[in-house]
Amino acid sequence: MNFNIYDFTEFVNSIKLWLNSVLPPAAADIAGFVIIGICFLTFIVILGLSLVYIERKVCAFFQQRLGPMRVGFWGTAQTIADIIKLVFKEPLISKGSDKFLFNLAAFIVIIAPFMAIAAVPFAKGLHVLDFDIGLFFITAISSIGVTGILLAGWSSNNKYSLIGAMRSGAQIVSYELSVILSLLTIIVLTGSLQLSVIVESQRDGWWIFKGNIPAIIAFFIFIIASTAESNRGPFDMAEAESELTAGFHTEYSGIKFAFFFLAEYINLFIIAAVGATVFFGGWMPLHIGNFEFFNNIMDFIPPIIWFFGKIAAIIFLIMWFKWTFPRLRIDQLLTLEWKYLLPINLINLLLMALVALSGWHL
Amino acid sequence: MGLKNYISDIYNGVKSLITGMKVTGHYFTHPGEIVTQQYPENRDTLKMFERFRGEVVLIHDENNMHKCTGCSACELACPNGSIEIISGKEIDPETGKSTKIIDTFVYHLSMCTFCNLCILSCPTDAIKMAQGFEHSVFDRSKLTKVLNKPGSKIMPGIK
Amino acid sequence: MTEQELITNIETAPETQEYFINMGPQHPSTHGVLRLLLTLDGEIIKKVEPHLGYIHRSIEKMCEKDSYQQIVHLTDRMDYLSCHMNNEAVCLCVENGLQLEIPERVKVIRTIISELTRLSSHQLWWGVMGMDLGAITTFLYGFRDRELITDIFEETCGARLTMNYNVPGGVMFDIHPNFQKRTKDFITYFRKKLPEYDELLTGNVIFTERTKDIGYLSKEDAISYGVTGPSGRASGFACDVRKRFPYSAYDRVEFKEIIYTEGDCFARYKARIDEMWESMKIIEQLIDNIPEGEHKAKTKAVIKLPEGEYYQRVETARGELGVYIVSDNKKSPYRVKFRSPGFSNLSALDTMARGNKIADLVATMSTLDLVIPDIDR
Amino acid sequence: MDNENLKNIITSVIPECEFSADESQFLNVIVKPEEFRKLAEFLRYDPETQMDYLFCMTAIDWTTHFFTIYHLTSSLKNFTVVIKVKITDRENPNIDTVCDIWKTAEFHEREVYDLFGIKFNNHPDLRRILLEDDWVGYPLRKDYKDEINIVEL
Repeated sequence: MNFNIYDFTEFVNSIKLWLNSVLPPAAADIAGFVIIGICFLTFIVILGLSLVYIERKVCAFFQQRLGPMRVGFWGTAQTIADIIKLVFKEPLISKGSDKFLFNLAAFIVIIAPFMAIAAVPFAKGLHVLDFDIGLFFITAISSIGVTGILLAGWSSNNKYSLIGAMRSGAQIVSYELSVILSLLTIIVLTGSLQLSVIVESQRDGWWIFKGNIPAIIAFFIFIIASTAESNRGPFDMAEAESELTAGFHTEYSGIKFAFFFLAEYINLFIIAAVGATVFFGGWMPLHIGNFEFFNNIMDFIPPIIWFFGKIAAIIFLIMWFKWTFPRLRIDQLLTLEWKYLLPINLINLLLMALVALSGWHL
Repeated sequence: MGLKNYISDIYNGVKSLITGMKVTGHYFTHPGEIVTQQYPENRDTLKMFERFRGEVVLIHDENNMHKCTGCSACELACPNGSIEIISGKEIDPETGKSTKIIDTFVYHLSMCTFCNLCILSCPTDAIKMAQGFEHSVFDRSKLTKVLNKPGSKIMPGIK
Repeated sequence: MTEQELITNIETAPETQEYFINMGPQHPSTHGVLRLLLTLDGEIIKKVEPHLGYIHRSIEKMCEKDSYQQIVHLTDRMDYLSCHMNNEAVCLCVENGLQLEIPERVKVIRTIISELTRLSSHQLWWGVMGMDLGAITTFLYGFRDRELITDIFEETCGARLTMNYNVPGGVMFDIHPNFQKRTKDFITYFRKKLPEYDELLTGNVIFTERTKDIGYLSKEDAISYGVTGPSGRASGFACDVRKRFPYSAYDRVEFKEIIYTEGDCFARYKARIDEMWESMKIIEQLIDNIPEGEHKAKTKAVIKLPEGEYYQRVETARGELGVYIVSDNKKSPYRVKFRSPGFSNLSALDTMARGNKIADLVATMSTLDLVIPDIDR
Repeated sequence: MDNENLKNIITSVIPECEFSADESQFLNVIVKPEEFRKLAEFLRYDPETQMDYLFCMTAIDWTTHFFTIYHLTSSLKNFTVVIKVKITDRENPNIDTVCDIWKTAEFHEREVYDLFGIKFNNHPDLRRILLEDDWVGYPLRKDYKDEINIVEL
């Protein structure tokens, strides 16, 4: 088996060939699904746990604290301890709640990022779903999560939850627009929604550098809108612990609460991944035009590290927002979207079209 | 005009946000300024201030002698009834007079508000506030303490 | 359409239905066990009805059994964030009744510690205010600076929060030898850190949007409701007891009475921030000029106030605290009434919050700086 | 304006009021419950007095009678007056409310009702404020007995 950390195509193909050689074709396909599913499950759990740990540490350092220090070296096993605690907790269901929807909501919330993560290109060849509407698929699927939030708020039979859910519904529907429009700004340049094509189009430079000023504006709008879409501070209207106690997941406990918690962090990862792919070239190393020597050095760093490095940077930025700013009010949140982000976005899209037509981009 | 306001709104808003991020960013990049004290680990170096009021103790010297005459001034001064003095009688072998001494000095830590009034009221400075603050126990009855050590006697010359 | 028109539209719409929400007694932003019964229309508040008494400890009844020395320590438990001022109020009232001459040193020490207490209270308030609005980091920064003041208290008074440092006639101990140095160090440190508060919250566009024109209280209402302290002064009600009825050493220091006329959350916020600067100014004027002398005037072991009524007010961090003692010449008072600032401030909450949203109610409450034990007593 | 003038003004409105001894801190006026409301309205709205700030309101139980005590001052002028209303009816003590004159009285009157059992006529929402709604008795009355909750030291 040929293993190459720069290009996973052959590695993936060899596994496929091997499966086909030992199993009948239908069984080989199913085995492939199972393997991928298990890989993603493990990946998501590890990702969720480490993101929770990272968030707690980053937050602590912003606040002049040390964060978790007790369990494991520098508290590294803290999140594992937390998840064990959550698993063993009693799953409470409040009287008067709609039990079926109450249980279903937690699963819908976790399923959405699960499906979206399949379309994320991790490295060359390491890409499960690479079809020509990849970006559309991610944005569409990840907004299914809001159904779960709405259901959770409604079925809890708690007024705080309901307010939280309604806020979150209004918020996600509005901010979806900005996310998609800011991504469209780059699609004008790439001409394709296929994520591998988008990555490939940045071989000689990332869009945020090549796309002139409109790309930078689009990136900032994307960051703001996607923070809002993932219900994170300063846009955590749906939770708003100082107003609505915990918003839509007030009534959840134990493992179902963990689902909400995990989903938030996986969503964060997906947003950062989309941002990194569209604006920062995904797994593509930093290339500057035809400057061969520099490009070769950059190529030496494996693409998977590039990809996760970019994601880490974006996640850090989002965390920085969360741990600095006060929360907006719901009407201000909508004002920001409809009065500021959306008009700017539309003008920006026009500008980008102009740039693309005149060939001003690099 | 409206457009100008619109743009200056955005500019000022973004600027104020960046100012805030600068502050948190400064602390993120200066981990030396972290103020966390890791409490149970730093027990050896943790020193309370000498006036810190943690609990009432009856001062005993190395010969197991204390200065409490059992006058129960502290019992009267206490607003919460956390001190109970059960006094006994002792007959002086030389003079044959009976004097009042303490039998048990009961201190209910669970009722104490650490107001220091008992210390101020003590005429012989027999009690003081100690610095211990780790009072948590699993059984509430353990918070009722007897302050005079077994076999302790009153110091000679204290009236 | 303006917001007012929107509200009337919602009001006239036939299918909307008002509903109730219990905010508290266990709610993160009621800062204790306060229960607010909200009547809501969507997210818009129609009525706020405070339900108090979850930690009523009948301090006034207990005072009728206690000696005057013992009363002092009970007042620590009222407004625990300005415990020193509460103690001072009772002590001044008793000293007033006894016609006791207080050493100058005591007056200065009391004033310095009062101002330090005010600073620490406002620091905590600032942190909590940020947290209520969703900026959790401010909470930690506020506590970080407050920690230094509690260290000063711990060294001199022996406790961090419920210090019980005052006794009728003076203070319990003389100041610790390190007190002056530590306080001066703290002032130098905090003069550098306070602008950071502004950078984090005051100038922040989200914060100003959340607080400006929210929770408006007119001057007439402020006076009528008896809203005092920084909350009252932000509405233009000049009610600073330190200026109007100077006690302790306030007659010999220069400071500005902070008055804003806007009456909204932002004005109340600014009033407290400015008050921190003024407090630092007062401490700086006094810290090097502590007169020599006794730390306590001689009092009898059993204090009996002459028959009569005594009223003493002090300015706590939350407003005007009145202590009303009626004595019948016994060792405990006949009746004690604490006019706590929080109680009156809370009564104005309904007026301030009507027509705003839930998120605004949280902002309004945190700018009122409620301390629930102070309200319930 | 000094206390003498104030005395004259008050006497002109309520001729039958008593003034307390001179050595007390503030000017004390003792009035009957029937006349209290009139005096309160006068002190609040008269352009000479304009007592708009009720800074303390409480009651005292003197075992034979109650006093409700109003500490009044003006935010514009610098004087203070203490109105004491003598309520002799212990079985059914009642007095007119002033919470439409000074809004802060709404809460303070509820507190007095809660702890002393003095009823305020025309109060919009007279319920117990600190204690539970089903509490029996009025704790700050001197004849209040509670063997379970009050521990005598």
